[in-house]
Amino acid sequence: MISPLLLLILFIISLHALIFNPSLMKKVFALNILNSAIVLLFITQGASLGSRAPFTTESPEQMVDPVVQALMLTAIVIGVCVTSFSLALVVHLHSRYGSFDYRHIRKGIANDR
Amino acid sequence: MTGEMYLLPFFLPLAGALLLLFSRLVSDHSAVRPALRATALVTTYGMSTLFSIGNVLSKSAEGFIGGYHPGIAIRYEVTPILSSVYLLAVLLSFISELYAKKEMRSKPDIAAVIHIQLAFIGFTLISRDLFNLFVTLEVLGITSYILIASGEKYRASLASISYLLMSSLAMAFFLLGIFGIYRQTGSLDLIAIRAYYLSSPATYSTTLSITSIATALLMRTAIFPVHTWLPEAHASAPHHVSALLSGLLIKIPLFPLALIVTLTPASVLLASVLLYAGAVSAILAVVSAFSQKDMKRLLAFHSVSQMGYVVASFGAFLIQGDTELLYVAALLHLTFHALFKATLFLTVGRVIDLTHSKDVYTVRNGARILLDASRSNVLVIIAFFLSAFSIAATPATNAFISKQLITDALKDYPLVSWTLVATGAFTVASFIKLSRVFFGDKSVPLPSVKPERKGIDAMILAILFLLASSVAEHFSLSLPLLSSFHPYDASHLTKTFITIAVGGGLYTLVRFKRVKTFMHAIEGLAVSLTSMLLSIPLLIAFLAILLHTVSGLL
Amino acid sequence: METTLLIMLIGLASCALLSKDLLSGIIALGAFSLFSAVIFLLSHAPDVAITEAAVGAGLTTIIFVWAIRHTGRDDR
Amino acid sequence: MKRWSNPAQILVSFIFLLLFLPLFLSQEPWPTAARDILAEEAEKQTGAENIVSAMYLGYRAFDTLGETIVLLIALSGTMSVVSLLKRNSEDVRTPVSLDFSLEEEKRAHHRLRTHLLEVVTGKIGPIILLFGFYVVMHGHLSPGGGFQGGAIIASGIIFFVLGNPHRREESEIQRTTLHLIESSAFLLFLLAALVPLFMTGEVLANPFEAKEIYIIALNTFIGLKVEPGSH
Repeated sequence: MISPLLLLILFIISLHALIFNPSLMKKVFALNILNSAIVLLFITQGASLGSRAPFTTESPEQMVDPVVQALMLTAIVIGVCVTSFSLALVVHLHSRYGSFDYRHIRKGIANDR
Repeated sequence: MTGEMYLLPFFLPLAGALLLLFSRLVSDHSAVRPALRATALVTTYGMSTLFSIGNVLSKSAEGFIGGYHPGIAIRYEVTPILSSVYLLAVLLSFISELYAKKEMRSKPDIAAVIHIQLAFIGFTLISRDLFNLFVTLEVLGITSYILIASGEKYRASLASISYLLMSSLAMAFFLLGIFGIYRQTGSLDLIAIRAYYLSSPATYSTTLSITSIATALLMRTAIFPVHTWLPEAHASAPHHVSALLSGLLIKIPLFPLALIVTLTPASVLLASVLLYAGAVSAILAVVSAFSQKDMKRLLAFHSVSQMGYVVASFGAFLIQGDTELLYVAALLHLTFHALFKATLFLTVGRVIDLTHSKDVYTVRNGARILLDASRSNVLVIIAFFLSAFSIAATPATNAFISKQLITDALKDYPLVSWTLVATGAFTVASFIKLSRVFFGDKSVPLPSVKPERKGIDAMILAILFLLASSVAEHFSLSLPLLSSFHPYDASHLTKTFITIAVGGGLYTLVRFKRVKTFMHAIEGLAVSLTSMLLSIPLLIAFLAILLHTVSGLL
Repeated sequence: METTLLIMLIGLASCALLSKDLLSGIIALGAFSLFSAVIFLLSHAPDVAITEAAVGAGLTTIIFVWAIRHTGRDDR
Repeated sequence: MKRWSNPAQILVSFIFLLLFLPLFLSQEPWPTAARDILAEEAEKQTGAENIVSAMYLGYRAFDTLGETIVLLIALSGTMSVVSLLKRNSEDVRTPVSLDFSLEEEKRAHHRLRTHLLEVVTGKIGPIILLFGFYVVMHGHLSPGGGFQGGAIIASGIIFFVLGNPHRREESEIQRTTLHLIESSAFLLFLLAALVPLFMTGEVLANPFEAKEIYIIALNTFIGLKVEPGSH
């Protein structure tokens, strides 16, 4: 009961930073944490079924849910890929405008035109 | 065809992408490189067209990928309609790649991204599995971020990362929605989930999960109020990418959306939200489009507006359930919009490249500049005007049919129907505005342009459009479903001419100072990244509370 | 045990999101991944744990450090 | 001081917290249907004792295909943006080891640190590589698999590169090799997906008698795919 609540708090903290922090770098951080919060939610909740890792054994009724684990493997990898591409873009923008603040970057782009 | 041979056309573009990736290993001047490229094009476009035509002609097929156990494996379904949409995708990707063939030759990676995107458009269409949809949508997302940023402009990079952040936030909620649905139903298979919800009461968590998923898809379709990423992204991308994204990619999430909407017990409510959101989106976006100075932003806002038509009729179809007419209307408009919007972006892109300006108020004499550059550009000019007439829905064009069909079919919802007619008038006005770019005073000296040798693309482009356009119109009128529909009778024609006249009137209104300041105010509206990102959780929460309270009252 | 780890995660996340120095933010993120890997292990998900440790704590940190090498570590 | 967290914004986040509360705190029992089927059939159908591997590379291998493709295109996208950066800045030919140290740490008196790094990475690198290969090959029996093993092998290689401060990036040769490995891995994975289509009529089905061969093969291909991808 307590752990989903904590995960919700984690989720909301990162959502808050993602939306309201003007720094693009911090937005990428927040995106990373947001994804981890959801992955943690899946795994901890899926573990409520039992007390054994998902390997073929004699007592299948004690096994945790293997489905969510397989899904989360994919989700983690996709999250990393998105992070790496967004970082490349952030670095690219920073190299021109010297700032992570999207308002500053947007002003710079308006001036360039 | 047997078994999963149905899936073959969707895998072929991956093989094409693979060939392009291998071509990076060959040195730039070797003859192997063009050969590999040609093989890739044939594999992706030629062979998948052939196999898709086979799919269109045969019956629907469904099954589980790998033939594994139902309930765990990934369900897919190939229907003739989905295969035709895939054929459209093949055509548009081909045009887009051809248009930028010089760039594609020097950057095989980017070309490979287009091929991969095509394959995953197919997978998104046929997938009937919640998590698999998440994966395919992520692939479509990441390909579009890369394509938008491939223009190497800083403006495009900012647009790309804004879209990336907004879409990743939406996908995070999508994943949360999967969590909600999986923990209730224990399944990821959409058919099984629907069966489950038919027999059990919906809780607030159910509604929240479904609206989270629906919002992520709405965001990709660019429907008000989560359309805010689109204008900047599609305006700053390279022209062929704008054509591909605006013409094709924003339409693909509609198909999974239809599946998601029908999951919920409150599907009628969610579908009505689609209906009205579509109408609001159509009118608001067209007013913004009319106010734009940047030609590509003007076109991008029109994409939002035209998607409004499609989504409104999709919504009405989902409300009524059995009215095939609305579905056909939506599909026809979707197809026609894909064709003419791609053509518009490419032809306007040609003008922008030659004049080095995107300002719709200062660029003039576009037609003469184009002809100076190359005689064959006369086809570009023809293609532009044909598509402009199409989007304005003048008689004898393809979108005339689909727009009349949509407004007719929506006659049960007079408010929506009239909003769409008003949208039509504004569309006419803004295309009069855009067409001015091609005319001008003969006495004004032209900027000198280098003669170019792009004649063959222009020809292919124009011919493809002409063919597609006339075939489409002819084909749509011969559908048995539309036998009782007569677009060329007196009432339809009167309505059209009044719309066009009002549109012309609207255009002349621009002379007034008040209207001008108003338009400037709209053009200057810039949506901050914060409000873009905030709109997603707000929309989810709004929809969830709305659906939950209203369905509780019923 | 899990609760303690989760509270630490919240602390690390706030630390990463609030710090003005990006390098300490990145280190906090790396530690965040490592602790989540421990939680996965406690939740009987060894595969996810090994992935999170290799990818989240390893590769992501490397990518982030590479990025701030190009931009400087001030969050301006 | 921090203009981005004023009371109104915190209120908005708090409202979201309340709105999403029911979804996180739902008390329904976790569904068991899929687990029971898997516990019964997974090893028979795929030959993998590790049921997560059976899911990841058997039942839901199609998701994995999507995932590897995300990896492929994210890598090439990142590379193309990064190449723009290199064109703009002058310090193109810095040793890789300096790529991972910050500006002020490039100075000469940090030499001792680099030396330490050299010794440690030189000793640990081979062990990491060996462990990586083990994880790839045993993915069907124990935790881990192609992706994880590939990432571990990649870290091992990064260790080697870090430990060798004198080596300059022979970028052209290196890039071609990377492209070769990457493209071949993609080819093999695609073949693994499509060959069963012609053998058994199903995409991504397991065509072998000894089922685990297919899983090991897929694991290896993904490992190959990930390994260059992580540079």
